[in-house]
Amino acid sequence: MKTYVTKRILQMIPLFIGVALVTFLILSLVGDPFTQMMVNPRIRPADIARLKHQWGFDLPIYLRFFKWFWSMLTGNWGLSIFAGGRAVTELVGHAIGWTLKFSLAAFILAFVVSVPIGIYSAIRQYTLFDYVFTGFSFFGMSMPTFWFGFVLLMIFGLKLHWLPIGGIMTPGMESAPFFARVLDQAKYFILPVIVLSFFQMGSWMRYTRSSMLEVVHQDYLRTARAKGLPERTVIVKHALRNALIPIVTLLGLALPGLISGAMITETVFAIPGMGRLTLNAMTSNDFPLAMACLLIESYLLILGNLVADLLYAMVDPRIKYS
Amino acid sequence: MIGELTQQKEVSTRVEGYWYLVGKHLKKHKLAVFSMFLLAIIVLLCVFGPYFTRYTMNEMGNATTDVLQAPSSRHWFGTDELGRDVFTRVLLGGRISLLVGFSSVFSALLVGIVVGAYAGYYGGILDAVLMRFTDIMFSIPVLPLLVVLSSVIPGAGVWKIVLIIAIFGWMTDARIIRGLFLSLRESEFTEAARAIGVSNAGIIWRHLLPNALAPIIVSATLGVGGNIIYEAALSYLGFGVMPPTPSWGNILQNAQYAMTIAPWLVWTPGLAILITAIGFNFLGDGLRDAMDPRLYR
Amino acid sequence: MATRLVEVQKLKKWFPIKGGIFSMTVASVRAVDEVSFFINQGETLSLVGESGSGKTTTGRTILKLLQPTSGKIIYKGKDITKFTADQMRPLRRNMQIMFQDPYGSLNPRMPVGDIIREPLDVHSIGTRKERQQAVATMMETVGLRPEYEKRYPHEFSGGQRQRIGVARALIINPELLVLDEPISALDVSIQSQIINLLQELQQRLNLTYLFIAHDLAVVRHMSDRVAVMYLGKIVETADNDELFDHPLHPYTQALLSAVPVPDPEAKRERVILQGDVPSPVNPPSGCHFRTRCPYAMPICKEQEPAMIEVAPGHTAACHLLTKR
Amino acid sequence: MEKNEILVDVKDLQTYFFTDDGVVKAVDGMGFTIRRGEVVALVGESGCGKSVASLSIMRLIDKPGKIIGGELLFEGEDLLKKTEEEMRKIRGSEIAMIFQEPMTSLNPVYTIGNQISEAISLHQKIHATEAKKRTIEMLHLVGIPEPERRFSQYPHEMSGGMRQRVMIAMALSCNPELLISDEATTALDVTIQAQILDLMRGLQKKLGMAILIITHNLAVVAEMADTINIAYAGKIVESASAKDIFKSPRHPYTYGLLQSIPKFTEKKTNEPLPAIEGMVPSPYHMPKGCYFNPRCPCATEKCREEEPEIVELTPGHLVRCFHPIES
Repeated sequence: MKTYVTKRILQMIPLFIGVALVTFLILSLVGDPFTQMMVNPRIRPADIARLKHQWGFDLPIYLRFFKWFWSMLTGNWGLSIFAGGRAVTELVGHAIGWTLKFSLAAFILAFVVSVPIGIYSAIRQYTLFDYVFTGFSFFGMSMPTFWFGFVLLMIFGLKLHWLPIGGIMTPGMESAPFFARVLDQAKYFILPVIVLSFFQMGSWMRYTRSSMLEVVHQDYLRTARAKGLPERTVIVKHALRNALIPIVTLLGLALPGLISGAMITETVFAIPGMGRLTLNAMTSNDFPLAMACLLIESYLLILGNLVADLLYAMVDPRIKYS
Repeated sequence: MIGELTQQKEVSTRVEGYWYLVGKHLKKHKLAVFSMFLLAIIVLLCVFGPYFTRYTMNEMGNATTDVLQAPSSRHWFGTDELGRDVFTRVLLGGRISLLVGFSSVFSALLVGIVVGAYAGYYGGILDAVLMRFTDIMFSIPVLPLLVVLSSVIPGAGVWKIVLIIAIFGWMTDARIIRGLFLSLRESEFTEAARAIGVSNAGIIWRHLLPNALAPIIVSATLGVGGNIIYEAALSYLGFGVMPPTPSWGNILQNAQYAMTIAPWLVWTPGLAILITAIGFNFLGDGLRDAMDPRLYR
Repeated sequence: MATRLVEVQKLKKWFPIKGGIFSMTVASVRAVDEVSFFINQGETLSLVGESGSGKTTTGRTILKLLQPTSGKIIYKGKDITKFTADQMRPLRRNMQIMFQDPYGSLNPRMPVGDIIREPLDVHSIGTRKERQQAVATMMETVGLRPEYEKRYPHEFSGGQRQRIGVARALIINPELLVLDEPISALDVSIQSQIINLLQELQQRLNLTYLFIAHDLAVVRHMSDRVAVMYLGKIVETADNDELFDHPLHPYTQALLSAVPVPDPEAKRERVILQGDVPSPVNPPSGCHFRTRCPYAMPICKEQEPAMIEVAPGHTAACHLLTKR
Repeated sequence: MEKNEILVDVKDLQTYFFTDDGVVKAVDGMGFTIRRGEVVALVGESGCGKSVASLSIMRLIDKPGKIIGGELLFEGEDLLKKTEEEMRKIRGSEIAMIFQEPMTSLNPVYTIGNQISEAISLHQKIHATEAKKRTIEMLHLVGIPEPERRFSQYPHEMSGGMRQRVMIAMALSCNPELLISDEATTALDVTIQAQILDLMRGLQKKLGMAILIITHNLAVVAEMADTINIAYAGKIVESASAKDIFKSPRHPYTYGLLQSIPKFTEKKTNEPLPAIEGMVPSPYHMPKGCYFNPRCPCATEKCREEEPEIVELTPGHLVRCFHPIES
């Protein structure tokens, strides 16, 4: 097991570097933000050259990459070019909290809803229950996230006035007592969490269902029945345990969807999270901030996959760690 | 069990080729058949519909009487803030959205097939290099980079969007095909082809690829729906197909500012995307069942 | 004097096992471990052994479908061990293989006519029309109706598929045919049909067979000579009747006695081997069979027994024979 | 408990599969008996319905299959009339079963100890430590070395032969009256097959349960069975003592099968084997009359029109044929 873990962790290193390199190259394609300023006649070329030098954009690209990568490793993530020169770490630190809060809520909601339903659908294949939730899951998978957001906003925000139409808290609530603040925030979170988890629910239900169906036809279930076990034991002990093995990988599979889903959901509901921060950094060509955002998201993805792999190895006794 | 029971085949009078059997099984999948009809209608409407509507794409109505009209018998889906007929625009936008959906899937598949087939068949260093590259591409969040690319690649046309979606869309196909080729290259019929003296290229394209077709087709079908949604999301963020060319995505983006006073602008293009995507998902699912290799040994 | 069609000298095929943090080769599966034998023109040599004995790997290595680790493969006096894929291609006309799995060995997306014709296409033999004619003739030869050439493999039964496999192998007139367990996946009543077909074709076309099997009754019926394999090594070789009537190696004896006989009144002395076949990754020292051998002696652990010719054409590798 | 008492009496069993392409009459009027302590074989080629028949006795037929008729008397009571709950108590305790694929028949995520003791504590209502003791005893009984260590191993850590021993230990752990062995040695190598057959013979003598052997291998049957039933296309075509079946087969199918197996005790000849022509009919298009008539060398007009009934030709020797071979 130790060898396996070490091996998987070592395998991540080239991946980390590769991702950084590719992201760096793609972002560099845009060109540096200062050259673009040249179209503005009020900025003097000398100032631009000074700025370029100050931010290191006058170096050849490979040197820039190494310099940047090294400073990133040493924890110096630099300053944002446009957000008033604030530290990238500060901006990211602020945004990531919101994103983690509400994507975690969405993840948990999607998980607890879809996995049991998927399993029950498989056991009751071709019943009304199965058909209804098959329909539901296709609906979820086919729903354009932002449109769903609009529709919910229109109904619950604009028409019924039950819920706020975006943002993260009612102005003035910052100093309210803890309980009131949580309640207030929950109101703001309901719609984005539903929107973000909706897509995941659909695909996870399908995934769980087919993973369970796969197991239901295995020989060892026939053996379990031949032993005279009650049907409940056959399903819960023998089938479920095996069906859950591939479901562990959902954890890794879910992350890309959550990250790109968060970007859109945050925009629709005006949440100042990572998605919006990334998007703003991209559109304003704020190189240090954009790089930091993208890398954090990539590394989260890679780590998520690692955790899923290790969990998989833990729950499946057949995996050998040689 | 049934497989064993019916192992004794009797050669029937009809040549039951693969596609004949797939069709036979697909017919039993009611939702898939329904989706096929639905999609056919949507495609036909989008392609030919605009020739029959009373309005052209950018025709603006009378500034006082035709702006932001709710759906009526004159304007089935209402009109927008410029007095344009939404029905006509949704049909025209459908052309673009479907075009983007199909062509981006097609281009991504081409890359995915080549990468996956060669990595899976040859294995070794080639496989290691290609798959590490695939891993890297997989680990980068797609949406922000799509945004970057759309500002880097010049032009504003539909093909740009297709290219962008394809650049980040081939990895899944590559992985699926690699996995298939890894197992197919060990099969006895591959070994038989090698024993006859068939070249590697012959084995890859003539023997293995036809056997990998089923998952490719399923993935492509599901992909069309997915990419239509992708295009819409890009458009929503302001990086998709640029107006005045309408697509379902940019019609929606345009509509959000009028959400409070003209909700019909939000409903129709969104429903168009939803219904089309559901159609492709159901069809893909039906195809997956109908092409299940376990059905045709 | 019969001419030697194929000769194999000290053939070795090891498959590396990767492992550890840096995926280095940590061990090897010794599938075939210094095997030597020959096949004469027109005869059937059977390679017998249980799963994991390396018989299938041997068959595929001879055809260069697998690259040997070391040793020599000599075909008609030519050393083909180091031949590249391009050099092998013309030779593929002379040596063909038929597989075990009637379901896996035919491309499910190809009509059977195309499957049978493909060898002719690959080697550019004849005109289009001639090839078509050859396919029809071949299908009739193996007992399939030529009208069925447009049909797909899934429309045929297991036995018919094996006939298709034979047709594909024989359409380019090979001299050597490797039969890799060609009948073990078939029903009893179909097995005899295929055995008869193979024997009839051998006589008619003067074919040489390397027959790989685990069913000893079929081996007795089919072969001229028999080689017994255990854990990557040949332990005994002899003429058919000689081997079955006077087995010398303890493994051969045990194997023969393990075979059930379709006669409820036959009362036989039985040697039931204990334990499982050891892993080919880490075979026992000395004689590979010693861990299950009822006659194991101290020397068996230390020294690998040499192959000795006990009688003309009858060789075996066992320390019991040297002591005698 | 009398030795000759009938334990299982299968009467006119019909198990059909309702597929999209039509009805497959997998078992179509099959009947045979098993006495206490007797080893009975059900022999036939693939598609003859032998496995379906055995699963029918366990009432483990999955959709789209269904037992639609007949009687399954076990100790005088019809299993088809039992509720699922009553049936569950019989499975694993009075009738146990082992399967062909030792690789896939054990649950990969539980230790073998867990899987065996599960059945014991379920049927015998004993404490876990007691069940563990009994499990280790059983592992020892089926010849697994170091049973204490093996108890906590997973199936993938064992060889095929060892797993089949585990299956046998599991099946016999509650002292069943009947053990059904569905092609249990088919996937094994000859020397391992010999071990398992030897083990089963020994355990049968020691424990005295009846065994129903389902197989296509006549040689295995010759070594094991007291009585042999030959099945063809869902029906029993011949039933007799092992000796009678091998010495004087009366049905042309049985005769053809016996003739077509090469014998390794005889010297090599260049004669072709006497093979049965043609193949088993498709379950969707059964021939009219006797199901064997298209392949039968002695078929007459009558065979093509009428279906023969099974008749007792000599005491204990039943044949379903209009023109049985003279003994």
